[in-house]
Amino acid sequence: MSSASNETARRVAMLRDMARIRAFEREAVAAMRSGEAPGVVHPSIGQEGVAVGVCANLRRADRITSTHRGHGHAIAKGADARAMMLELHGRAGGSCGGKGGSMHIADFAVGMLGANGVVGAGIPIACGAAQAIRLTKEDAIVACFFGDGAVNRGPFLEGMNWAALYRLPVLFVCEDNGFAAFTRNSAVTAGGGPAVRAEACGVPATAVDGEDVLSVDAVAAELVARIRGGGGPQFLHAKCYRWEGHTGTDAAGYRPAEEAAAARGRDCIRRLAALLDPEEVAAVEAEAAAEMAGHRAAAMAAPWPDPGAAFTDVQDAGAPA
Amino acid sequence: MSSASNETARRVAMLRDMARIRAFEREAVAAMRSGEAPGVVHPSIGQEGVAVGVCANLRRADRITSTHRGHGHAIAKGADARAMMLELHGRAGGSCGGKGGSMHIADFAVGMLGANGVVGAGIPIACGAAQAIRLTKEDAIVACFFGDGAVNRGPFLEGMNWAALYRLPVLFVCEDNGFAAFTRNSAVTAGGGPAVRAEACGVPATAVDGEDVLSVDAVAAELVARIRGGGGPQFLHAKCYRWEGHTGTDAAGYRPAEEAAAARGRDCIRRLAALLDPEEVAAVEAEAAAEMAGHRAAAMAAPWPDPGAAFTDVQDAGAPA
Amino acid sequence: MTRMTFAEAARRALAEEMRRDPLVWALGEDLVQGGIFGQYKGLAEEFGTDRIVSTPISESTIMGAGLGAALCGTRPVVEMRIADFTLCAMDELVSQIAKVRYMFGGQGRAALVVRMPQGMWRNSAAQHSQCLEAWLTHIPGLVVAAPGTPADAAGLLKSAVRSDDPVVLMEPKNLWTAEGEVMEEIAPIPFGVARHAAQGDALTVVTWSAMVPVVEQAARESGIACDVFDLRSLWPWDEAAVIASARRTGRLLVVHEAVTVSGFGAEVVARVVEALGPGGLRAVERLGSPRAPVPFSPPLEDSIRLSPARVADAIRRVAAVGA
Amino acid sequence: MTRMTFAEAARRALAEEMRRDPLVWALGEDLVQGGIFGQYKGLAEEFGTDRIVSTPISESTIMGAGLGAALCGTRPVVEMRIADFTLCAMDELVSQIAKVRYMFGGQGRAALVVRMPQGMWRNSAAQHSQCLEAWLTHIPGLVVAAPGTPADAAGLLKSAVRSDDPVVLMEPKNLWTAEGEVMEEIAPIPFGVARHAAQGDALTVVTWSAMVPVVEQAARESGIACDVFDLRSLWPWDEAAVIASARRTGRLLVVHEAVTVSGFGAEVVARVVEALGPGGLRAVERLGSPRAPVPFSPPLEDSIRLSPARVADAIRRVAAVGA
Ligand SMILES: Cc1ncc(C[n+]2csc(CCOP(=O)(O)OP(=O)(O)O)c2C)c(N)n1
Ligand SMILES: Cc1ncc(C[n+]2csc(CCOP(=O)(O)OP(=O)(O)O)c2C)c(N)n1
Ligand SMILES: [Mg+2]
Ligand SMILES: [Mg+2]
Repeated sequence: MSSASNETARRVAMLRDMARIRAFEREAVAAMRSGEAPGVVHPSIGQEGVAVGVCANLRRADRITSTHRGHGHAIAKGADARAMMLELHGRAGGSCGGKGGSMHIADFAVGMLGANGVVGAGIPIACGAAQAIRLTKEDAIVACFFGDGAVNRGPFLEGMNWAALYRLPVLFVCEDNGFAAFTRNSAVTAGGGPAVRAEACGVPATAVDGEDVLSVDAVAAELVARIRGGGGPQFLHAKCYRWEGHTGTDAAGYRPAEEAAAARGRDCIRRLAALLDPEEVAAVEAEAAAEMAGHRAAAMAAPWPDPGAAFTDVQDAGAPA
Repeated sequence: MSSASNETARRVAMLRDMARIRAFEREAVAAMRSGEAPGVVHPSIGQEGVAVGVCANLRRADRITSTHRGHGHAIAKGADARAMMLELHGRAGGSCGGKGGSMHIADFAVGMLGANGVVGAGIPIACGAAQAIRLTKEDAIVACFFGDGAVNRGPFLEGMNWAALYRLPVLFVCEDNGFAAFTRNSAVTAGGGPAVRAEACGVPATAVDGEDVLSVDAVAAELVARIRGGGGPQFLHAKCYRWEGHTGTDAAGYRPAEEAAAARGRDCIRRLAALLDPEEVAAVEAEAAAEMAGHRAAAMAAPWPDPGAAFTDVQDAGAPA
Repeated sequence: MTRMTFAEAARRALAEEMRRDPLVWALGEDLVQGGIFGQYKGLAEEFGTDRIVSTPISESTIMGAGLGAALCGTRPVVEMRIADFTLCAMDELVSQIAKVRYMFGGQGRAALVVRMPQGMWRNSAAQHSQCLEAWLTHIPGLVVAAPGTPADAAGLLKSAVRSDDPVVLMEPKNLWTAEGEVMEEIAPIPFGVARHAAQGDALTVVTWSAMVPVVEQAARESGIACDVFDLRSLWPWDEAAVIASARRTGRLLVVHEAVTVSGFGAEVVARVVEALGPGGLRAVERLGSPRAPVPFSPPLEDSIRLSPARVADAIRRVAAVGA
Repeated sequence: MTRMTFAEAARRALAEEMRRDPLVWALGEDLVQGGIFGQYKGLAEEFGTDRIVSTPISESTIMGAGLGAALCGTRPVVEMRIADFTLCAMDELVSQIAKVRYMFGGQGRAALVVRMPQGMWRNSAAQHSQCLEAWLTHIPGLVVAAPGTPADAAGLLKSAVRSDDPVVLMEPKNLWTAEGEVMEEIAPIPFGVARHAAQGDALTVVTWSAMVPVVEQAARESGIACDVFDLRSLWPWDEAAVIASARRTGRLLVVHEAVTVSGFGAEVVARVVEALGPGGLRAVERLGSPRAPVPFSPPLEDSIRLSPARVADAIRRVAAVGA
């Protein structure tokens, strides 16, 4: 293949992943709203470019840690979307056998070390994963996703210092969607922001337009190359916007509707689509929609887990009777 | 008084406090080594200039939070040194009735809100104290002392952001003595250091030679004035050196003896003394030594607390029977 | 009496306390927006954002700042959002707040309230469903309250705000929208006094928090004459009432949502057995969660959830021993 | 058999495990310097600073990095310095480490060891003396071990390192310098098997950790024929041995350094009473610390410390009930 067609193929692949994430989350939110899916879903709709642009530069052996808003990271890293959909429906065959749900999806087979219900908790875990990779001389890196709210939690500082100190192969990705739950994050964050904080701890930082997947891809490529080359950790500050509410049922009344509307106008999917063959785009989107609708139908049809599964996989010694 | 004699008086007062701290800690270390004082003592010998230079700019209504290495802060803030000595001997009449010991000395009467056995724990407490002061419209500020090791703990980041966000009247004082227990702190700290981290979170930082009390005094005066003027928090990064081991019995074999010897050559007390009348200096030092020897003797002669005191001041509702 | 939700009762109680005492204020994430259960709704409008403070996601500092603010004479209400996040602030709660008064020989007091809604709610899974009340009863210095009705939510909150001790208030997440009768004038409810929720001679049933309505229903449906105590506060707890009842009935059942192993039910059982001597009882049982994390999927959650039917079975089982 | 200190026994066990398995490594503050009790002495020299890692004062990350490293196939030994500092890393231990295997449906396991030396030692006062083992027994997913002798320190450490479960190892600070006999070849000691430290028919005494030598001495000096169990691990714990003994003696005394209220002694008592029925026992007592923080001053510490004399009194008291 020529490099131009290579590049096109890469773009189509990224479009596909973004479309798949969006379709997945549209289904997930609908399922949550209708009550088909129990619990809570945190959609990353509008932010797909960050997950996809970063993960386009990762290999299967690389690991990621994720957040409560983690469907996109998982899908972009190659996780089994059908198993994910079953998981958030709480069904047998789900990624975690129905034990985790949307906030705890993991897919170790592709290096997805888990979503996390605790803000910032993935940061120390990513540091340790990288330390293990170093110790075992694996050829892999770790990408650690977190939100702008996480930069106000202590583990953020600890993890930045830690990764810089041990020069660990970690790409920190701050998805700055402007909000921490119902609070505009700038209203509770002082100083120069996430990137400045990371640099203060010795992690070089780069800002990127997270709503432009090609920019994310390009910058991530560069940072990942530095990390693989032994350059130590890097920090990617990706500006984006959370189109939906904090959860699938939050109407987000705490912010002007125009703001969200403006963000919809910067849609990472449409921006990439504009560079591609419209027919191909339509096909990719239709395929993604069909795939995820199929997964949702499969989830609804899937059996519930055996109630006894509530007692397994706790621990070996001293397991519940 | 002329401004020159004012200045001399201020210097003598600072010399006195430094000499008193040193004499106090010499006695405390000796008492720990001999077994007269139970538990552990963390001497701040060599670092007195920081505590004294800062507290010279505080008023009685101002508050301080302190650390495991807190005798100096307490004495400089005007705490009752006799009660402190009794406290670290575990005697009745001690600052905390013998319940706290060296690591938990407090003297609320002079705004000393307590030493702390947990690295970094004073930072959030100082933020809250300042918030209360704001709420009650008290005319006071808070000085928050901590070591260079504390800048690697999460609460450091949280507290800096918090104080900057709410523009709280807090002076953060990082006593950078180069070591965190037995580890050279630079070996576990990445990036540009404490001041850079504070600034990244929105707290303006100023560096000072902590072994020169006049510099500390001058800079603290400036920062305190800004804080009292409503300018929000300030950060003072004071370089110094821990002459002794981490505790009174640590021989500090993990560092070259010359390094400590060099620091002794930069003695904050001698440097100030050199600017003062030698006779007055000698008198101040002799008085300080006598005072603290007296306190130690008083402590040894003081009664032990009533054993029943172990059960009091726990709580009102549900107190131990 | 007015019928209202648990959240509304708690909201009113706090509003009244804030009106009464200008030193009372609250801090936590999203408080200006009303809190995630609506328990702070409208308070920022009434009291301003200096007294209803929306904070960064900084649990250590939310808790630690609460302490500092208490030491300087204000009465903070520290909102942890959910109890699980208190795990991010345990040093501040356990090594600082609980100990300052004692360590400093009584010089300072941590007169504050720490609110931590807890327990299972809407399939929140392992990290958002924990019940850790037993932990806090183990920590000297802390008062631990766990209301199970709207009226108690309001009355205990008032006592918590007025207490000079640090009070941990564990509201059951699952009951925020439950309704109940609340007095027009909300009176503080003293700590250590159980609510005698049902009277009977067959056995003594002790419970608290989210299990209160479950146990009440089970007791009604069991057909057994139960002496039911809603402890309301776990430290101090109403040992006298429970021991007197158990002495009379000779049978003790403790029901809680938390994991049974090392749960507070163990303390209740041990204390009653010590007080009466083992010979003073004919039957003892604890009913709680298995020692497993809380799973997400509804049928899995159901396999660990204590339903009225399961509690009624236990009631009948205990009542039957030696009868 | 060789006589050696607790610290030396633990040090040897870890060194042997690190020789056996290159995936074993340790992280914590001041480890390269040998750890604060000398339990890592010489290990950095032998294994290098990639496997004996001195860390910043970042407890959350020490713990959380341990988890990440375990999920990527290594076997970290996470050193917390003292148990109290685990309070700075509770989210990582309780909401992450203990739950990952379950939450992720068995995909990953936190095969790691968390060491947290605990208890009173040299008048360390309230923030450096806590015993929190009961907390951890309440948390599904965790194995909890609490050795009381050098031999058990070594054997349990080996089991902890080899376990695929996360194991919390609570070493008694006060016993690091205590000496005991240790086998030339240190064998792993399985969890859940108590050491039958003394045999007798008058009463069953259950203890662990720092109270082991205290109880052993008290049992000898009491003049009573005690059946003494050193549990060694608290989850799982040797219910079978204790229940069988209590069935025989009809009397149960549990002794621990931790606060009595909601301590693990409550669980032991509750479990035995449930298993035997209250009628199966004649006397039950728990002996622990009062619900007060640990004070600094020696006479104050002594008023809460369990001495052999106080334990012997309790032994005689329990033995006398109904005798
Ligand atoms: C330690 C902790 N505190 C609070 C919460 C509740 N919470 C869940 S998501 C969230 C907002 C997180 O904001 P951000 O990190 O920006 O991520 P986003 O939701 O925007 O993706 C909060 C406060 C939590 N899960 N963990
Ligand atoms: C959270 C916590 N971790 C570890 C310790 C043990 N510790 C006590 S002092 C100390 C070193 C602190 O270094 P620094 O902050 O620089 O203060 P310095 O001792 O130099 O005054 C350590 C690690 C502690 N007290 N608290
Ligand atoms: Mg955000
Ligand atoms: Mg230092």
